[in-house]
Amino acid sequence: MNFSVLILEISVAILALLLLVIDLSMEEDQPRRNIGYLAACGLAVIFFFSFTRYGINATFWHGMFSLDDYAVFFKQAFLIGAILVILFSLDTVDRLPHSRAEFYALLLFAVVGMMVLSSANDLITLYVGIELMTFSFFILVGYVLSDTRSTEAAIKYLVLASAASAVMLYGMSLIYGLSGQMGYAAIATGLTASPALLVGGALLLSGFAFKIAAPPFHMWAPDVYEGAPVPVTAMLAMGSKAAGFAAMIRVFTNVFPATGYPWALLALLLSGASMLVGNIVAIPQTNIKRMLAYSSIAQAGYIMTGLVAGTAAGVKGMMFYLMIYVFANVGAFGVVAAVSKHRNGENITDLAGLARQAPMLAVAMTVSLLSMAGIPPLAGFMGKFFLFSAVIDAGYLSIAVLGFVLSMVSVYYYLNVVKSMYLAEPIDDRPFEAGLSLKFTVLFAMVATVAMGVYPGPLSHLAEVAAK
Amino acid sequence: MIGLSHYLLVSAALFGLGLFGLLTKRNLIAVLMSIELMLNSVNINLVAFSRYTAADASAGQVFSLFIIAVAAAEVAVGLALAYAIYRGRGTVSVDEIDWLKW
Amino acid sequence: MGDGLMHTLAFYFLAGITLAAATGVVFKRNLVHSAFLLSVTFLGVAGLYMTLEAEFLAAVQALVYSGAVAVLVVIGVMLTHRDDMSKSNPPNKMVVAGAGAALAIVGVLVWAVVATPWKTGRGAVVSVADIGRRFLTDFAPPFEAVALLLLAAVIGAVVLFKGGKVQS
Amino acid sequence: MWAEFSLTHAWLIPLLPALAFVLISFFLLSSPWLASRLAIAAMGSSFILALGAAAAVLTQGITVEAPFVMKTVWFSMPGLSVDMGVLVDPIAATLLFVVTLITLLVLIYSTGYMAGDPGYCRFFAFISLFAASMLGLVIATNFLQMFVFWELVGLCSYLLIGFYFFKVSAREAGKKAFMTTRIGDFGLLLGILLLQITFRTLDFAELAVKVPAYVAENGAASLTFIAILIFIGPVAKSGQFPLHVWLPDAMEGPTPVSALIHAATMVVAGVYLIARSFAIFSVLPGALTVIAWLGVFTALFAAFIALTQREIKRILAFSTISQLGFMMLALGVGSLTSSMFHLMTHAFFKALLFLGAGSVLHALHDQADIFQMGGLRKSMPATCLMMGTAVLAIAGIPPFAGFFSKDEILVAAAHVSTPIYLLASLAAFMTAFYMARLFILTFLGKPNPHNHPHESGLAMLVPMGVLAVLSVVGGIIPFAMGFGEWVRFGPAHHAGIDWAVAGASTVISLLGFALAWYIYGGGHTRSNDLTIKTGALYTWSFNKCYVDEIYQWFNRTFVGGLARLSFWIDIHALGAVVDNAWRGTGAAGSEMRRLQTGQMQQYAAVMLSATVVLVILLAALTGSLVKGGQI
Amino acid sequence: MSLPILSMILFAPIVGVAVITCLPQTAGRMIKMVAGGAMWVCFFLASLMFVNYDWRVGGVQFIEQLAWLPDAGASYSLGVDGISAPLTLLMSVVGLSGIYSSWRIDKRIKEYFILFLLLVAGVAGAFVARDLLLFLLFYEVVVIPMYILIVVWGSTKRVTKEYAGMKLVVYLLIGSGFMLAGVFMLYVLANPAGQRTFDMTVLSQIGQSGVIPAQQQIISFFLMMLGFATLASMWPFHYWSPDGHAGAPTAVSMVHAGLLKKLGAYGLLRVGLLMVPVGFKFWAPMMAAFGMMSVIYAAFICLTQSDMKYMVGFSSVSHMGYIVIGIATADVIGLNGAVANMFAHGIMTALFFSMIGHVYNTAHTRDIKDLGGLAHQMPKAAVGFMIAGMASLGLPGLLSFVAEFTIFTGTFATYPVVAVLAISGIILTALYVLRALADVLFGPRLTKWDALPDLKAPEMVPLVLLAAFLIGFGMFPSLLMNVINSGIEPLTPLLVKIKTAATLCGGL
Repeated sequence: MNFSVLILEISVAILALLLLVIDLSMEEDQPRRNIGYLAACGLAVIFFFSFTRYGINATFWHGMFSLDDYAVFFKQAFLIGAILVILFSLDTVDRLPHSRAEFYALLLFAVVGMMVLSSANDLITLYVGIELMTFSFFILVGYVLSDTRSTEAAIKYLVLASAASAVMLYGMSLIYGLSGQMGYAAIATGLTASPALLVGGALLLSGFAFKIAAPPFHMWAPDVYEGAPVPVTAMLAMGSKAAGFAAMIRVFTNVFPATGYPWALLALLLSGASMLVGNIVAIPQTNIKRMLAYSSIAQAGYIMTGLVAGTAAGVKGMMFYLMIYVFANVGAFGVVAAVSKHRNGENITDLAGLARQAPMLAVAMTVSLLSMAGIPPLAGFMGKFFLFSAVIDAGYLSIAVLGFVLSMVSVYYYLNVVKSMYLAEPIDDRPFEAGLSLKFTVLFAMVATVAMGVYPGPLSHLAEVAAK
Repeated sequence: MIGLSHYLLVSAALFGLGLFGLLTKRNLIAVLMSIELMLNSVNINLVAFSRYTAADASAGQVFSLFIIAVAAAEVAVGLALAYAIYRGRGTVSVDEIDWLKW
Repeated sequence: MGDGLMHTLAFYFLAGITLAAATGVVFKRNLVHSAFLLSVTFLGVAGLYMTLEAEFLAAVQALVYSGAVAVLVVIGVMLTHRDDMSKSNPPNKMVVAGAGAALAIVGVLVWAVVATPWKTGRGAVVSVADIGRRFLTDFAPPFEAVALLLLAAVIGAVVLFKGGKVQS
Repeated sequence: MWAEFSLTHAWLIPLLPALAFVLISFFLLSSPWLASRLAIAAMGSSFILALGAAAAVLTQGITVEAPFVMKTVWFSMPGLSVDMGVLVDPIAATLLFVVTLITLLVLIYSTGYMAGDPGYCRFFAFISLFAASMLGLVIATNFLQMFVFWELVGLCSYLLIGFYFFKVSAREAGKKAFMTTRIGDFGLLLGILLLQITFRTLDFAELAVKVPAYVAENGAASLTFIAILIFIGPVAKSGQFPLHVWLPDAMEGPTPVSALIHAATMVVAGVYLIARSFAIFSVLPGALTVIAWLGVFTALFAAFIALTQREIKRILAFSTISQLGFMMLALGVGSLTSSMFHLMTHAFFKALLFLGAGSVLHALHDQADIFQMGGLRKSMPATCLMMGTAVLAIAGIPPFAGFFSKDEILVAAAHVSTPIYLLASLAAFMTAFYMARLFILTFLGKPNPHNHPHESGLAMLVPMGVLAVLSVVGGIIPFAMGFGEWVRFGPAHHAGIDWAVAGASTVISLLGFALAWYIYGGGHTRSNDLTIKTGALYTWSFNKCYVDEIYQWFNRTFVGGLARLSFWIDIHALGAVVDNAWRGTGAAGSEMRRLQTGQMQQYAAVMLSATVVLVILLAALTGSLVKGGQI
Repeated sequence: MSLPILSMILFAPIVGVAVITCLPQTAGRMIKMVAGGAMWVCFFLASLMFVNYDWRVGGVQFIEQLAWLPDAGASYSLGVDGISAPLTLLMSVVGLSGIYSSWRIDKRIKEYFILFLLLVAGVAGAFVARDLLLFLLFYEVVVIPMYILIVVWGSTKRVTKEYAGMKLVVYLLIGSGFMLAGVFMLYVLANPAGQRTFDMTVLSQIGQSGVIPAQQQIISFFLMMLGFATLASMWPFHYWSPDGHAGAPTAVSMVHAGLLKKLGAYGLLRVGLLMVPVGFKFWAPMMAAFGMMSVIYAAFICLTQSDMKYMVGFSSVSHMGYIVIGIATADVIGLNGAVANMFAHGIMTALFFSMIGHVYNTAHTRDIKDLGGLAHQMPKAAVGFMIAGMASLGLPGLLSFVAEFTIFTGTFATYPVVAVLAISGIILTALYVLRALADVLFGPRLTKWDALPDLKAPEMVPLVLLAAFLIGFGMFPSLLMNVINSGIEPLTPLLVKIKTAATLCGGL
């Protein structure tokens, strides 16, 4: 037993508990900004500390919970995402009528769940990790009780996620029944071909497809993204998705390869469906969060091509893409958070004239959206390069062509946002207010997006090491 | 002689009933109850496998315990949310919870 | 319960109760009835655990589910429905579609169960000590995670209820 | 010494006027006196150099077979090397002399004619540019160089026709000229390209060697095709039927321009091109036949139209077309000498005719209808005298210049084909008739009381005088000096007169004069009778055989139709596909969006159904594997 | 030469952007001067580069190389050869002219010049890149600034500027989506994993060595062609272009027609022909036929247009057809002509748009039917129009003629039918150009235009600069052609191989 393997998760959990304790010592109506800063700083410390975890490759108790480079990379993605989201959510949280410190704590719980997921090497840990993350999100999504849309989103998320969990659990039970084991490595040796494996695998895949919102398992995502508070949506879009991928890659590369299960084909179908549905339905959207929800469905489609390739290069591409997607996402949602706070609206038209009132935010939004679309020299282009060259290398040219073309189609709806920001007249003359930390976050995300597009070397190298 | 398959079939039937409830009940609380049925069917599976086939028998029961714990928490949160929406809209009818769409 | 006949009878009895009660949960139009039948279902499942020699689990099932969860459900029912209970749990418009989907899933699951050549045999007897040991050894990470999960659920429930108070 | 210098510096001949153009257009646009003097000085220097070059040709034994060549690479790449250079041989020397001389005279004339025009400097700049281009064309060593300057003279022609750009008619005429010659250029360019592909060179000297060899080896069929393509260029440039339509309209330009470009120099470029590449044409009898027949047809056709035209410059324009037909005909019957000879004499007398017409128009304030003139001999005696000389020259009355050149053409034609000879003689008759008609109606008879003519100034009369002298002696002197010894293709052309042909043509011309006098000498009554009696024939002639109308109809219907069709396709077919695909994508998005009903149970149903589908799909995919014991 | 001249060319506009970003929005004149200054520097450096390019030696010169993304085999590698050196010069000339053609911009000046300089920098980077990934990076980057420039500063005529801009973006980007797939396919097929590289020289060698099977090359080239030919506005992928021109502000039209389309043709040549020659051979006859369609079809459409920008827009489609044909010949002469025409047409069309822009900025219409007799009011602009028009119809003495003649010569040997039909385009070109010149410049003086100013000092820059290049290179084409040929001639063995290899698809 090796608790040092858990040190990152434990640190985050302790940090969360610390926040709760400090909250108890504060007056009810005192602002909780400091708690937010504390959470961000704590996470930052943990983030920097996590660099020392590379190259350890240790497991907790005979391979049940694995801290390899792969896991560390994902944990870092969650941590950096959480730091940035916390920083830009300070203003949003301050406007909550109650339980502001708990917001940060729950966010950290969700991060712990994701981190557990990325290390999960057995079905039980996988399940519990998913549920820890999902539970935190149930509450976070429904956090704004004054807005029943938020509650509605939470209920939808709860019901559908539970149903998906049930389906996934049924699949897990079948796999357990066939192999008699819970650990991935043991399962892989114990599996035999049978209808139960087929059904179990399909149910498991459905569960993952739900988490990464791949059509037709995506239908919860737009509603939930729209209803949730902006920072939560951001965290859902990147963290929940990335964690889903982290777990999925591990399951599909560790459990199934030897069985001849045609998972590349399934991934291909899901990937194609995600790209198509995400990009096409995003076109007519008017609510920016909803548009971003569909966009994130499309992003998941691109990322899944790495799974189609199924090679180390493909996995590397996925990891690279997920990391840069964090920054693009933070940039976009950060601006949405600012606009939502300032103008009380989340429609694309509410961004009108942003380029004149807050040019920095407009540029950041543009850069983030274009990065998602894969326009060079932004990071998204490099991400697509790694993904699609891997998938072409594996012999699936068609999905790469589809991906490239649809990602260019996506420019259409991204540019509609850009057009609104640059062309339309501002809807009011009030000077645009945005918190310093939000501006910093957004700027940081933008710089990171550009930097990783222009000089992707280090991150690419890191992802490559982690993918092995 | 009752064997593994019997339990598995009961479990499948229970899963199907739960699923039917999930899809067709109009009351949110009934929907939550249906989900519990589905989770129970999974538990039956796990315990049955642990009893009849598993090399790692205790893992199945451990898993079941985790599921029970999570399910209990889920009901708590689910009811809290149901109450919240009831407060906001005066209804827990699932088909009226459709403000978010398109 | 080693005896074959006793086992068989117990199984059919418990399975029958479980499924019948579950059917009631799904089809009853009175939500309170459904809630009570749910409790019965849980007990039936607990019985099934007994027949599978998982006594600890059966106890937990009876206590947590049948006790705590069902009671919680009833509280929920009471909180949200204050008027006529007899029509509190109607089906929606997609009964047929729902039945189709459910049957399709059941069909698939039954196929998986029936068509698979399960390796049947006698698994090791699981004692409570085994379970406890595993919680503290290889499943310690999920065990701790679930602790956090419960904490989160508590916070969540508190937040969601408290928020209402501040509102009202 | 001077001749030697001129020859080795022959590249200066086009360069000096080009320099004048640059200087005028950059620095002297607002100093008319300097601009005109600069242009004249440059042109004068060129003229002296051209004279020197001609002298060098005569004294240094430069012949058609052994020309003086100087060239440099213009641009090159593997398989395509194009030179720019100077080629001086007797043919080129003749042209250099003619072009520089007439340009110089026209420039001097223009200082009087254009005085006070707001575009005075521009005019001199353009004329200089034209001279540079024309001279560059003359000394071209290869087809491409010739084509380059060919196009540039076309540009100058366009600019000068449209010189009065504020007049819609001038603007349209310039456009038409450019367009029509463009069609010719299309053929010429194709021909040049085919030559380049076939022989890997465009150099005249090299082609002269390669072409006969090629014909000997492969036959003449493909080369005849090429030659006819090349001939399309001259057809347009030299106003041959059916691409002659631009030339009459080109008279919208200032009259000196008409004299210089549209009578004496540029329009003969086509003739010159054929002459220059005669080594190719001479071995292709098929092509020559086409040229001869088209030439004689054009000569007749244009003369027929000229019979009834009323505007003085228009008559001269059709006359020019007709005379160009003669030159083509001469080439077609294989007599390069007579063609070049006629080219030279024609330049003299036609330039004189135009300058004379300019003088008249100047005096009458642009009253162009000859029926509104009359009796000008009294008020403009000098002009009348010189015009008379030119009329005699063009009609081919001995011993004027036209007699010798036209006679040689007719002789050559008679040698080759009697029908051509007869038709050519008919054209000569008509020439005499319409020129006499012009002269009679303009200068003889009663003065029109509405006109207040006055004689032109010296600046205009002196150049005309020089040309008049040349119209008289320009035929006999070269004839006596043995023009054919130098300017020839193949064996030397012996200088002599076939008295039968000469006599016949003189008689024919005199008959033409007589008929004109009969009809127009006694007032307007007889001519009106004639109009009525000839009816349809007159209408056809007067309306220029409706060639313009046919073109317009073709342009409107076919070109315009295709254009509109293409645009329609662009918007409604190609464009519609794209727009609809795009709109369809958006609509698909909107439709798919509707599936998102907000009902979570429907979402769940979709998810679970999808799971089932996934299982079925998997089962189907892996069916064989399952049976084989391995998924 | 140790001076990193290509990087300096590339970064001159970017430094300009950086400086402008720091200036206040109100310092309009200062911003314009900084932008102009940046482009002057760029222009001088590019001229210096062009003059110092040793065409006798040929090959890639001014090489710069820095590690960039070793994992993927990509490096920051710059260099120019005989093909890209003239195009780099073209970029600087058109870019500089564009700045001065924008002198009358008075709305949101700062953003305008930032975006414009970014656009130019993108083009510059694509031309000087020797690394395929770097090339793609710059290739793609140009579209977005273009979009914003169109929707904010553009004009709405037959279609709205929003529609035009979006159509342009979607068309170009979807095309480039296909192209990226094709290029990455090449990248993947060329080398086994681990040894992959984006070095253009290496990829060309591999592509020409026959390592990549024919079938794959055909697919790869097809995908690339969809992208490059769309950018080069080859029929039937040209639909974005005329509307894009019409909607765009002057300088953007100049860059769009003068540079971006050349970028497409350059890609066809540099990536398509050199790296997947077998695929190229397979598709070349179709490209030639489509190129011919571009020439004829667009020229016919020009006859119907009364908006001058549409006319020149379609005319640039028509002229790009010549370039596509020239490339499709895969012949030393044809390729020389194609590259020369890229340069020539770039300059010519920029001049045309610059003049149209001046008329539009002052008269607020560019409808041929409304205008007339402008030679009275703006003689200098009329000269510009004339030079551009004459270059457009291929008048000798201007560079376009040399280029077109060379293309025709090359085409005639390979695709005679295409050549004849394409050459007939010169008649149609003359028809519409002369019509436009006549109707706009000539004719009676219209008093309603009496107030229109002629070109003033800064606006003379495009006219003088562009005309100087058109005429200078037109009279002394060797200056340009030698450089181009030094890039094309070394390809002879490859071209011979392409020609003599077993026929894949019947020639036209």
